[in-house]
Amino acid sequence: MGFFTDTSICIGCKACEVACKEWNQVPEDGLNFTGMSYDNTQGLGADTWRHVAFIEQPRRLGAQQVDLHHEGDGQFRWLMSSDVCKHCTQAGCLDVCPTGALFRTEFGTVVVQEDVCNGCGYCIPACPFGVIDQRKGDGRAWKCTLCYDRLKADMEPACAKACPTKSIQFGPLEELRTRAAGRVEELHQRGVSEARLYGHDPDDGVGGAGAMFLLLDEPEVYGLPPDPVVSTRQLPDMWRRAAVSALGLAGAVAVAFLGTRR
Amino acid sequence: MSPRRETPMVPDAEFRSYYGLPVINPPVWEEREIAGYIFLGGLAGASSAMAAGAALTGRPGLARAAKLASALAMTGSMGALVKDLGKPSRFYNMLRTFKPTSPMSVGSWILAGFAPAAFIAAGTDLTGRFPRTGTAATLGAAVLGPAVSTYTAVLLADTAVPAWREGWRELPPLFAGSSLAAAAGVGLAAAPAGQSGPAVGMAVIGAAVELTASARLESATGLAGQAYSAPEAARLLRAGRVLTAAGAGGALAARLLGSGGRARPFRRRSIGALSRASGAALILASACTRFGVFRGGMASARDPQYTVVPQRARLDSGSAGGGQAGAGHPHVAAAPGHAGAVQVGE
Amino acid sequence: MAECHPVGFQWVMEAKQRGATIIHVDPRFTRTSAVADIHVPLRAGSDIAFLGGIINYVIENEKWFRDYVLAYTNASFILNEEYRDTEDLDGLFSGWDEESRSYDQEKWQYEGTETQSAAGQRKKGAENEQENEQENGDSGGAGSRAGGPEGAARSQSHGSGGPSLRTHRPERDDSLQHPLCVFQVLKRHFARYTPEMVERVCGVPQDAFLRVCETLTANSGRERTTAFCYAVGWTQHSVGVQYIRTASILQLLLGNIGRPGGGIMALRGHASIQGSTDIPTLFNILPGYLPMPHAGVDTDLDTYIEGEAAAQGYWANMAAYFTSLARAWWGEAATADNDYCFDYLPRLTGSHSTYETVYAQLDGTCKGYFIVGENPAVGSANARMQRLGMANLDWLVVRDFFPIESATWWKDGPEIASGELRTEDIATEVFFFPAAAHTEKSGSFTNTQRMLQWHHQAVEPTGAVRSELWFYFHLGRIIRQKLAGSTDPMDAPLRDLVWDYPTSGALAEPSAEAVLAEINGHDAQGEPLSAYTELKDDGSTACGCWIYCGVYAEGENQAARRKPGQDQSWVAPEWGWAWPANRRILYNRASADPEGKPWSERKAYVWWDEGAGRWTGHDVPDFQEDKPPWYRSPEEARGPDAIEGDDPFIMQGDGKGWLFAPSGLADGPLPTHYEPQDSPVSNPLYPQQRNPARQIMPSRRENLYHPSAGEAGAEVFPYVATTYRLTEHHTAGGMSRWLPYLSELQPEMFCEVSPELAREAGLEHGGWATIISARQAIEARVMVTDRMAPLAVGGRTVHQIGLPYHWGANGYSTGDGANELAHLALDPNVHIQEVKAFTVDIRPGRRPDGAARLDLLRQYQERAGITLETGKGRS
Amino acid sequence: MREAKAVPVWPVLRQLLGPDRSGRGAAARSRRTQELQARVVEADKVVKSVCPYCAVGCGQNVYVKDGRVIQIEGDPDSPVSRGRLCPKGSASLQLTTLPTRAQKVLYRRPGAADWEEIDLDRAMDMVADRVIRTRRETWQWDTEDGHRVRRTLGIASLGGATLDNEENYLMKKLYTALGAVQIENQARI
Repeated sequence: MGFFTDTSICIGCKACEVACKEWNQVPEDGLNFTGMSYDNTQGLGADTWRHVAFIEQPRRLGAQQVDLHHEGDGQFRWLMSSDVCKHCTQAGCLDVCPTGALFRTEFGTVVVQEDVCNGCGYCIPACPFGVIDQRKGDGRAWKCTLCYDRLKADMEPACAKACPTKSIQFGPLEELRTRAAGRVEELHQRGVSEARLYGHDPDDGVGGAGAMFLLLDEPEVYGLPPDPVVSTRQLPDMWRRAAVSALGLAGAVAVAFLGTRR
Repeated sequence: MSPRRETPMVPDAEFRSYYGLPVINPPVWEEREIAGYIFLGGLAGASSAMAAGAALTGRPGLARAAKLASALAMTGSMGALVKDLGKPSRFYNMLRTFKPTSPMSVGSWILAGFAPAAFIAAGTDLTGRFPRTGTAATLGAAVLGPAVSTYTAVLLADTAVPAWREGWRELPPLFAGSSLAAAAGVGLAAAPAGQSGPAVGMAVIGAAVELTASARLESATGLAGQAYSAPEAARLLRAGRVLTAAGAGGALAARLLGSGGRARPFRRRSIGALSRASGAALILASACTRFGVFRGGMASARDPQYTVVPQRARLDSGSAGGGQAGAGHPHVAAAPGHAGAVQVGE
Repeated sequence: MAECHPVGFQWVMEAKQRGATIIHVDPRFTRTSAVADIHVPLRAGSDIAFLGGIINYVIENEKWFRDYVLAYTNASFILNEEYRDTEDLDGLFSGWDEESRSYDQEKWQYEGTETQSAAGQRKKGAENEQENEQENGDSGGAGSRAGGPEGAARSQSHGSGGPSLRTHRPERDDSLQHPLCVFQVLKRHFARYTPEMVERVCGVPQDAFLRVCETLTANSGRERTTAFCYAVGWTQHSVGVQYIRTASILQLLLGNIGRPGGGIMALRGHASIQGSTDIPTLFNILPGYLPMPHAGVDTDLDTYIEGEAAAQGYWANMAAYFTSLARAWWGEAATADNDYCFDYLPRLTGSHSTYETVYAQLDGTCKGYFIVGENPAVGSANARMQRLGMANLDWLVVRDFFPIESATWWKDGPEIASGELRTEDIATEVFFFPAAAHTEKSGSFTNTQRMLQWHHQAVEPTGAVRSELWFYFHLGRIIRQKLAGSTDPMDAPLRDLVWDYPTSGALAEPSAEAVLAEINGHDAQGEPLSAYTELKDDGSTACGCWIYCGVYAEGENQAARRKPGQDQSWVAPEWGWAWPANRRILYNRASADPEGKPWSERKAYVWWDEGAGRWTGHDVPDFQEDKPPWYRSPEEARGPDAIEGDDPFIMQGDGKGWLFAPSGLADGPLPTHYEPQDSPVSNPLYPQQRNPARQIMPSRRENLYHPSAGEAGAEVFPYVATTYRLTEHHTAGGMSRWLPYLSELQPEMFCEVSPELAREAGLEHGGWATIISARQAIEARVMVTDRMAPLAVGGRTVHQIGLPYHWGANGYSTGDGANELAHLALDPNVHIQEVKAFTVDIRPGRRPDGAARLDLLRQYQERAGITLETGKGRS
Repeated sequence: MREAKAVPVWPVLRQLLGPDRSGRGAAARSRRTQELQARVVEADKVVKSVCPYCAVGCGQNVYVKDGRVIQIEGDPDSPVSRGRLCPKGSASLQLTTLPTRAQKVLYRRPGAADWEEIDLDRAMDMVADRVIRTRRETWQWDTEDGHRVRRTLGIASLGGATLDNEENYLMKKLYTALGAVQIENQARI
């Protein structure tokens, strides 16, 4: 199960952010006027499991008719997108967690067990999307659970339920992929040629994400990595390299001792 | 992207990002604890190997110094590790699962074997009791020691931190060399003069490997390597290189000077001092290198360009880590298989 | 709409996905614009010119829906030849009286008709107090009986009806050629609203304007309908009611009223703001839009009914509505012999609106004040004046969730900081009562679609938290107890009051259902009524609000009905209950053609079922169920019988949608573009700069107006400011600024400016700015954004500043309040303030604090040469 | 959950003995995770309600356990909102259950620098006295020119748009009986 976030119909209301916090009892994390358009949340973290990005661009959106009379052609668009944990098929955070606090649920999602996490912090840099983070004053790592408890009760995640325009959709990934592809097709026909999917491809660097997006610009514009690859994909090579190095170290010691006259 | 004109946050750059914010969340690790842990762990691991060598070749003084250093370093490193946990009281959860996919888990299990061995080896040596147990522990620690020294390279590389991740080939030899040199430093600094001979060899080999790997780390890792040029990292890495070279050179010089046989007492004392100073330099060098690597990684995590530019280049060259993006991106159709992912940053 | 009503906006997004075109006209590029197909920025305060331009386009290009307009509007009615238009009188209509600054609406009449009120009572009021239902978009032809006695606020009773006509049928010319027929007058009136003029007034380029015209007209007619939505910003102008009128005219011309997918939707901002108008906590009306009586006019029940009731349509039954209300309030004490306690009603002597009340506080007349779930120290225009008024009270009662600014101004208000007031000198006793939340009480909200929905109590309130129902019931009980022995006639209305609601539980909470049952009404046997048509004027029925009659039909709480939407038709008639009579679309008879057949299959809604001999369809027909389309009323017909079979607008005396309002509006029968009270632009349309009939308040230093364009000193306040809401907050913040989850999303007061204005004024993105009017200086963080665009208006550049108005000094997220800057120049019909367009200056940096803040204010006032008389002239 | 009892406590053993060899799935689950359930499942009742913010009138389900509201979310049955809520509506839980919500009656004496807490009953009595006093002091039977008005201009009220219809009804009824006319609410503003 997972999310499809269609940013072309996101109105940036942030209902997802609040609904998430209310359900999961995530702490408020500071009053900061950032000047980043209407985004005063800034990014995902331990206390932000849904984050709505706001991007102001002097560009045209599809066939939208806008003339804001600025110098230049007056074209303008305001992109909004609700970001969330990707619940990767190959999840870096899950792979590197030494305690088993992170685990893959029966729904295919990736969840931190707050009663297990010892706050080692390894999952944080292991996430190529910058999702999981450490909660200050608590020390443990927190992130979106895709409302694991709600899924158990056959309820949809709080954010998807609240979303007024159904920009956030929840369902079986296969179904969402089909819907997402259809939506891109539709937008292309309507002249929104910049519509593209992100995180939908099971062959991508994280084996496909449990949260896919329809974006209207390059992923990095939204703060998403353009081509994320789970770090553990290279782990066997890394281990080999480390083993060779360790053997080298042992060998060097041996050589040093054997080669040294008393 | 940012609203144009008015926002000073995003300068006109050749890459795009979200208000210049990092894409990944930078590690929350404290530098002193984690870089210190890696340094001390490396030192402990290589020292245990040296201890076994010394024990097997009848250099009790060197062996004792190495064992003690290993045990002390292990104490420090474990302390640092526990201290850095967000929930230290749950340290025991490190052995809750065994996960080959997690370098930290693998490391924990290695440490679970290594640390007792190192402590027993040092304890039996000091007390002179249970010598056979001591020998077994010494050998056991020696077997695990090199892994303790190098697994931390994987620990760092197996993240999304560009400078570490892209340095996955260089970091293990770097850490191995650096550990080797540090342990050699212990031998040079703390062992009786007559027994420290092998340490010189270790110092020279270690230094050579470390210097080579360090150079490659910055040059062969593409844009990510530039993060190591960030002032806070570069200063330490440079110090590490200088100290490594000096330490190894000094040790070699002392060795060569001292090899003349009957030197006069003054000269002998000077050579001894040079040797000990070289040892100290090597230890310090190892610390500088690890802290420098740590800082380079942090710098690369904080600046989105290190994440975005290589990935974007990969996409644009059609060698994406997997099928990326979707309709509207012509290169998607040509997305190659997974293998491409390994060749990042070249 | 996406900003303020995100969940309602789901339907817009769904329509868009099905191919609908979304046009967003707004000074700012908002979240709504982001997903609209077309966004048109215009100058705040110029909407009548924009809409008027479309009306002109529709007429010039023959885009109007001829069959609909001819049959259902007053287009063919012929006006009295005394009528003169703004075209003839340089921006004034006939009937203008310079001395009283008001209109004699008799000069706007249909030929051959006379207005209803007795001539003897019709002095031209010194103040213009005609009322409309404010913020009203639900009912097409809002208006009231013409004229008014001196100083008396006329009712908004016909907010759901219209002024009535004595004469049965006005003269008409179905060829629409008569020079004085409404259509020709309309055409002439709007002829100067050309695309060029729209560009000059609104700053909207002609191609953008024409794109809107073409899209709109292409999507209106038999097969298609277009809806207008406005969040109530349209009402907050000195010509607010005329904004709505302009949209009404346009929608009538296009045939978009009374039809599915059409209409003018007022997207109101409070859970029960519609309910609090229907069952009003408003000075000028009684429940169901019955007018409050006026001193010296409504001397007894008969005069009152005769003066206010209509001869034709459903307002003709007003006596039944009033009598039933009186029986609900005073029970057995209300008898035919005592005019059903008509004399128990207090009388009005002019406007007693919230803004006049502030003046009454300042002059010491008003001594006690209840504030319940409202925060005037932040939310009302010229908020400083609100606080100064409160500081002059004997006692103040505030009921809210948190200690809002209106409760604590005496110790931490800006006037304490500036030294204007000293806490120890303020003699006001203040009571703060914690209020219950919707989860802690049962009751009904009436949403913006006129639908009542019941919310059930979930938990008991804790501590001293109580519902308003509890508070007012027990307050009334205690007062009645204390006065039980009184024989003073002034206490008779209290002694006789029916005040016996059952209570339950440890807290003795009164039964909200019992109150709803009283609102619904019952017959002589105590049986619940099921429709307002059952109400009698003989005292045999009691009903607390006639338009809500039926909400408790058969003793069932209809507002609590919750048949899932997915289990019923798309109209969902079995969810909640909409007044009147559970109709979801008003005037839906207009969805069928004069013969009773749907205009098109696509747009079928209600229709005449020939076989069954009755109206039927998806909704409850808003028409007498068995009145056939061909019904013609006899000459002597009165009341509903006077409405003919093809008169869809059954609450109007003539059954027609009014393109031209022959009476009921204080400021003209047709909408006219006038500049806002404070404006940097000279009115390009007429020499008349501002709405001549706008309500100007008596002179006070706290409420100075700015010089207008062309007057000396106008350049001191060169920028247009407009206030608005953000998605993340709620009005004056009492329900949002205290919540961490909402506060963190918009943590500080900010102002939105264009990069061009930022350059001109030296503002730095993320820095601070001070915004100054003659009323107050406030500070805000600066958001420099392309979403704000400078406009080219009449050869000059007009910069606009966006100001969210949620903040105040208390709460979790704090900041200065935008409404501090606003003045009190009100719409003359509904007394609503003009906060959507006024002028300010802006400069970089934080505002000074303490006395220096007042000094800054004085400097500006002096520089602009402002006196007590500035801005008060007719023009 | 019954199965959980059969498996070893130490996840490493679960890894060795069970299908989840890598320790990334079932083997890693804690007991708490096994037993975790959505808090609404344990609710004693679900109360039908309506969002208190704007006038769209979105349906809400209020979940109650042990006499406390534990969750508020959209009512999917509502043809108005179809279960959806905006950020404000979604914050209804915080609005109604925030610990900082006022719980006590506060009273400020004339000239006093701060509040004092007073008893609810006493406050009601005091307010009633003030209403009666001010009404007497400011009562008007007639205007100066002799028109009957039967009213007081000494007492005003503001508010109602956030309240229930029933509350507005009692307010208007009581105020009118008291002879107060300056009764207003947000609809004017």
